[in-house]
Amino acid sequence: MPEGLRVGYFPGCTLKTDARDFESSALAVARVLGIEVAELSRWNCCGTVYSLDAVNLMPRLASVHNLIRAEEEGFSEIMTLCSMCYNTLKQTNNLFTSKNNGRAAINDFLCLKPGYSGRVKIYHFLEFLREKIRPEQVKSLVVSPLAGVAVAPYYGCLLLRPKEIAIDDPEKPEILTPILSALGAKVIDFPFNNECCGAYQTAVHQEAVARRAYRIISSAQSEGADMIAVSCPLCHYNLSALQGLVRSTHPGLKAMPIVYFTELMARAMGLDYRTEIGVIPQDVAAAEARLRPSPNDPGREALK
Amino acid sequence: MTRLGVFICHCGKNIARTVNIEALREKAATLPHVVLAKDYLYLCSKPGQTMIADDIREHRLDKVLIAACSPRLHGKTFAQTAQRAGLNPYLLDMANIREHCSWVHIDGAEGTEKAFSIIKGGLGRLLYAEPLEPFQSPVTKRVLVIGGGVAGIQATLDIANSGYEVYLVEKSPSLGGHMAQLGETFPTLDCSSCILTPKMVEVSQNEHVHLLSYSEVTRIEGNIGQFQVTVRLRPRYVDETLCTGCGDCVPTCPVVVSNEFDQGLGARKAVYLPFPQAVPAVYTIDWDACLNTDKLIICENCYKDCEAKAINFLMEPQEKMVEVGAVVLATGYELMPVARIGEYGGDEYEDVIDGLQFERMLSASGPTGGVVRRPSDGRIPQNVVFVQCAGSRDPEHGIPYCSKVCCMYTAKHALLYKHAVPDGQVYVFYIDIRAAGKGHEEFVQKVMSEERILYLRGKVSKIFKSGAKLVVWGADTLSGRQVEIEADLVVLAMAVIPSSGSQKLARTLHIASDLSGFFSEAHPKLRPLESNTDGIFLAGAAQFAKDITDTVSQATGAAGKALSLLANDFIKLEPTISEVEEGICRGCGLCVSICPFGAVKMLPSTRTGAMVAGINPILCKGCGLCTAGCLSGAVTLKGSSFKQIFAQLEEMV
Amino acid sequence: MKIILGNSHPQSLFAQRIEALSRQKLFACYQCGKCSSGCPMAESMDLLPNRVIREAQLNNGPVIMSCRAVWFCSSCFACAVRCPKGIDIARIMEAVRTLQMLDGKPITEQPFCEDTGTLPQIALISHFRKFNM
Amino acid sequence: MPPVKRKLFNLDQYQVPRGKVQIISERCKGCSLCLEYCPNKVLAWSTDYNFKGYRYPVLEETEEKYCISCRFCEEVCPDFAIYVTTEPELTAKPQSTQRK
Repeated sequence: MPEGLRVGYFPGCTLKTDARDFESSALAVARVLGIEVAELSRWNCCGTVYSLDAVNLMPRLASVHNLIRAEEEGFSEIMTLCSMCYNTLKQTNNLFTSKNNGRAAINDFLCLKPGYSGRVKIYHFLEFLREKIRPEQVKSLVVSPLAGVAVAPYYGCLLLRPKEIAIDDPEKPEILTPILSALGAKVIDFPFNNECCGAYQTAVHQEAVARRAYRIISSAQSEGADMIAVSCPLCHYNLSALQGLVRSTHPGLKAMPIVYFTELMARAMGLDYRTEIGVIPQDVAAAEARLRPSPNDPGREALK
Repeated sequence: MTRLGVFICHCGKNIARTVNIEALREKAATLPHVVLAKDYLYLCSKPGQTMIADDIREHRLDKVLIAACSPRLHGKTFAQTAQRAGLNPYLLDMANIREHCSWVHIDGAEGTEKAFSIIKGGLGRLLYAEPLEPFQSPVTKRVLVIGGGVAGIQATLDIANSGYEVYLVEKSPSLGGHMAQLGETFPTLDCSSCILTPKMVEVSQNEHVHLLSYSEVTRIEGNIGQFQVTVRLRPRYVDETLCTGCGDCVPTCPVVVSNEFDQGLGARKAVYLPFPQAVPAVYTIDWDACLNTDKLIICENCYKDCEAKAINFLMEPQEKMVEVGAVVLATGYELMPVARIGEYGGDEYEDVIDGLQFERMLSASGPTGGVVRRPSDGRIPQNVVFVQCAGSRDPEHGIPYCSKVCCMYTAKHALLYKHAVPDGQVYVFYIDIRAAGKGHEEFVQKVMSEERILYLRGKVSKIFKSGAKLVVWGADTLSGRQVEIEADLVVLAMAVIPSSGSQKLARTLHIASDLSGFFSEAHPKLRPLESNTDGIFLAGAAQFAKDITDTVSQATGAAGKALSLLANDFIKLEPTISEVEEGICRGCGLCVSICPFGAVKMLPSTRTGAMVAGINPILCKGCGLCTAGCLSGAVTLKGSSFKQIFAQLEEMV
Repeated sequence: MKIILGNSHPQSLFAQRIEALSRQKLFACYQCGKCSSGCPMAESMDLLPNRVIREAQLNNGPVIMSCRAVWFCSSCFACAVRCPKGIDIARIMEAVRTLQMLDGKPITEQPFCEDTGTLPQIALISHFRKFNM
Repeated sequence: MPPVKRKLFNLDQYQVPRGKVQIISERCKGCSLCLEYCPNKVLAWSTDYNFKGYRYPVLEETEEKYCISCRFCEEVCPDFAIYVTTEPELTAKPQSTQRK
């Protein structure tokens, strides 16, 4: 187990509420992998969605505040779990590392001297795992392999686009494959794994988002997936909570469990991570139903 | 006492706009040795040249400086003017006050000052210039053609039929190139192999042609008129002189692999003829596929079955030296691999194929016998989507240029598919239709209207598999709608890129290629058939993507260029090459290792017998590396001596 | 609707403003339509993304200022990563949204979905960000 | 050449020779040359022993692994313990082979 693997952690709003299972499972997994995850002592909203307005720098200030705090607390690397936080912080950080006059303007506005350096490296947990942890390490910790479970990793947009911040090939992402394989799962590649779920349109255009959810879920199903693994609380919500709405137009849609990839890791490693506020309990239940042991499969037995 | 003349060109407004010509002329007239300073609107014009020639005679000028454009543009023009006036052309020099000065300056005062210092430098250099005489070099009356596609074949035949010897070097086992793979050609629907194979046979039967197939050029030395070429003949493990082409070796060969000629859609044995009409009609053993290795002969089935005893497992690569006077480069193109486009499946989907693969299916001699089938299940596809500009016109991910032939061959593909499967549906995604050749627009229009083919104006964003079908996401920008098509087969008109060995060849031949990897022509308008190395000519898609018509035209043109060179017994070569002063050379040999052209050799001195450097004037290109490298200062580059260069620098600063 | 070109004043105000706000080269677009082909929200849009750019090139203010498509863009950047000319279309969408807001037009006529209470914070926060708050 | 691992359209038009390996087990001294050099790896060790006390080669053919009648085993066997008969009616449907 690697010594002294320490990383700053920026949780973001949803990880402390609706996505607490994501956080607790990730923290549990990090602990057994020997990663010291140190939450920033103060943090605020990441500032999502990254503003695309080239002129108005205001919407970036929330992100900058977090980056400054990370630097002040002595973190050279910070990690997020939420894809949106990753995307927003990383794009903001790029303002400071690329040749861009935004850097001076922001530092001036915040009366910062010498100003934020741009030197904090922003990781998504997946990227962190790929760079610092070998799949064999994950495999060695698995006590209940997900044998026979077909998991479709879903990446969505924010980890893959725009290309300056992509953690993987935007057209053929496979960063989750080695992890899920190490857990013993069958990894399902499906063409919608990099398609947008509709993101925040869920607040106003739920029908449109439900159409997206239907196509994504049905594509994964037709490729034989038992469940979809996600890395973003918003994707999780859109793909799971909108299944009811999807069924109003596509009554035949079979229930598809949506789980965070860290939940699968924690389960396979036999870690107890469940929080009191279980998110979308019906979904977890459905996922567990999928994992119900068959008489002749000891791997499944252990997953109970 | 030297009598210098300075002539300053206005170049219309090109120079005069930022350089005060009048002031410049007045200042130049005061410089030492200058007996005449004149200006003129266009010195390169006939009256301008006449004026210079008259002045040289009238004022008995010894040396002349032309302050005008780059010598790359008009160096030759004014050298001829000097010659006409009886002045050694190397005593006339040019000071570039256009590209180096007026074009890059906005401020008039600055421009004029800089122009003056350029003229001063030029005069300083000219002061030490010495008359030089071009030397004659004999022309070897043979031509090397590299590449055995239709361009190389055409150039070879044109030259050979004029009575000159041609060495034709082809990398693959057979002549024919991509044209041999095609089914029918646009816009006339001529059968491609029917019109090509007679030419291939003609090449093999022409007594002036030496066909070196399965071979590569590995080294080239020399200069225009005298190139020494090294060709590496790969062992085909079948003796070309003995093989009768009977094919008895094939049935018992136990190894089956995919055939490159069928673009990976068809099979062949390890011992093979790429296609039945191959020239030369001799078999080749693919040593990578054969069970035998250099150390171990495991299988002798073909050897045993060959009655002509042509099989020789011990064959080794051979090197052949060839001396030629000119080279025609016709190395052709290939298609960008589908793997480069991730959103189109990146070569993961069997039923997403490229244009050449579709050609092989359409070809009667292809792996499907001319029937269009899905590679995945062999069924005849009912919905076929063609995607144009796959990789082309995409500076972000692919290549920035238009591949030029895709609009036409896609229309042809659509037509031929409809002829084969009348009830099938065809959809063509395009951005613009570029059908600018003779009969091309009419062809596309005819295909659209008579075959009732739906052309959709939009670029496809994503292709993915859904069950046995392929889903194509496109748009029809004309109606402003997204389009989704469930297709059985998708044909990508992949970008045309230079053939894979062309960069290596460019380095071997010391010629330039452009950003996309195509060989650079000497001038885009006026010398499109010549490389920037004299005596090396370009033909076909090696220079840029082009169709068969243009390729054949260019090949004939390149052959004409080569022939006009061969019409001379001798050519004049520039005397601006290096020269060793034997008395100073201490024989260290550093220059031998520096010279990139192998022009320097250590030879015994004619006077003392000690080993000193000697320059081969044919090989020397006058680059000056040896002069800069020589520790004793024994090497001089004629026309750019140290005296001249230092004088120029001193005058300028 | 006929577009009168040549005497509009100022000549290309909208195009210039969109270019300034997005820092994208509007006239690099050759209208291949690849952005529209792969847009996940295009089904809900009144104008396809390539058409938004086209109208901007045409300096067609009224169409741009009343276009609702930009509010369906969820900034997934599928267009930007695939654009052959390297144009970040999502930024152009944002610029048009900003222009509409600056113009004081009712920003969005759609109400929030009924059960906002169950939405995760991130959905609300990121949605608000569209208004550049 | 495109790297797709496609099925080859005209594969069924090709045939490769198929041999029948004959092993005289009692002559074998287990030198393993035939196993080592068989290009299609159709030979395996026996589980029992011949009367000299050696394991000897046995045939282990599958759909993809079959004797291609190269007869190299015949050549390398120092004890004349193995030979191949080629039967004209025995031809195999070829698999497209990986390159070495």
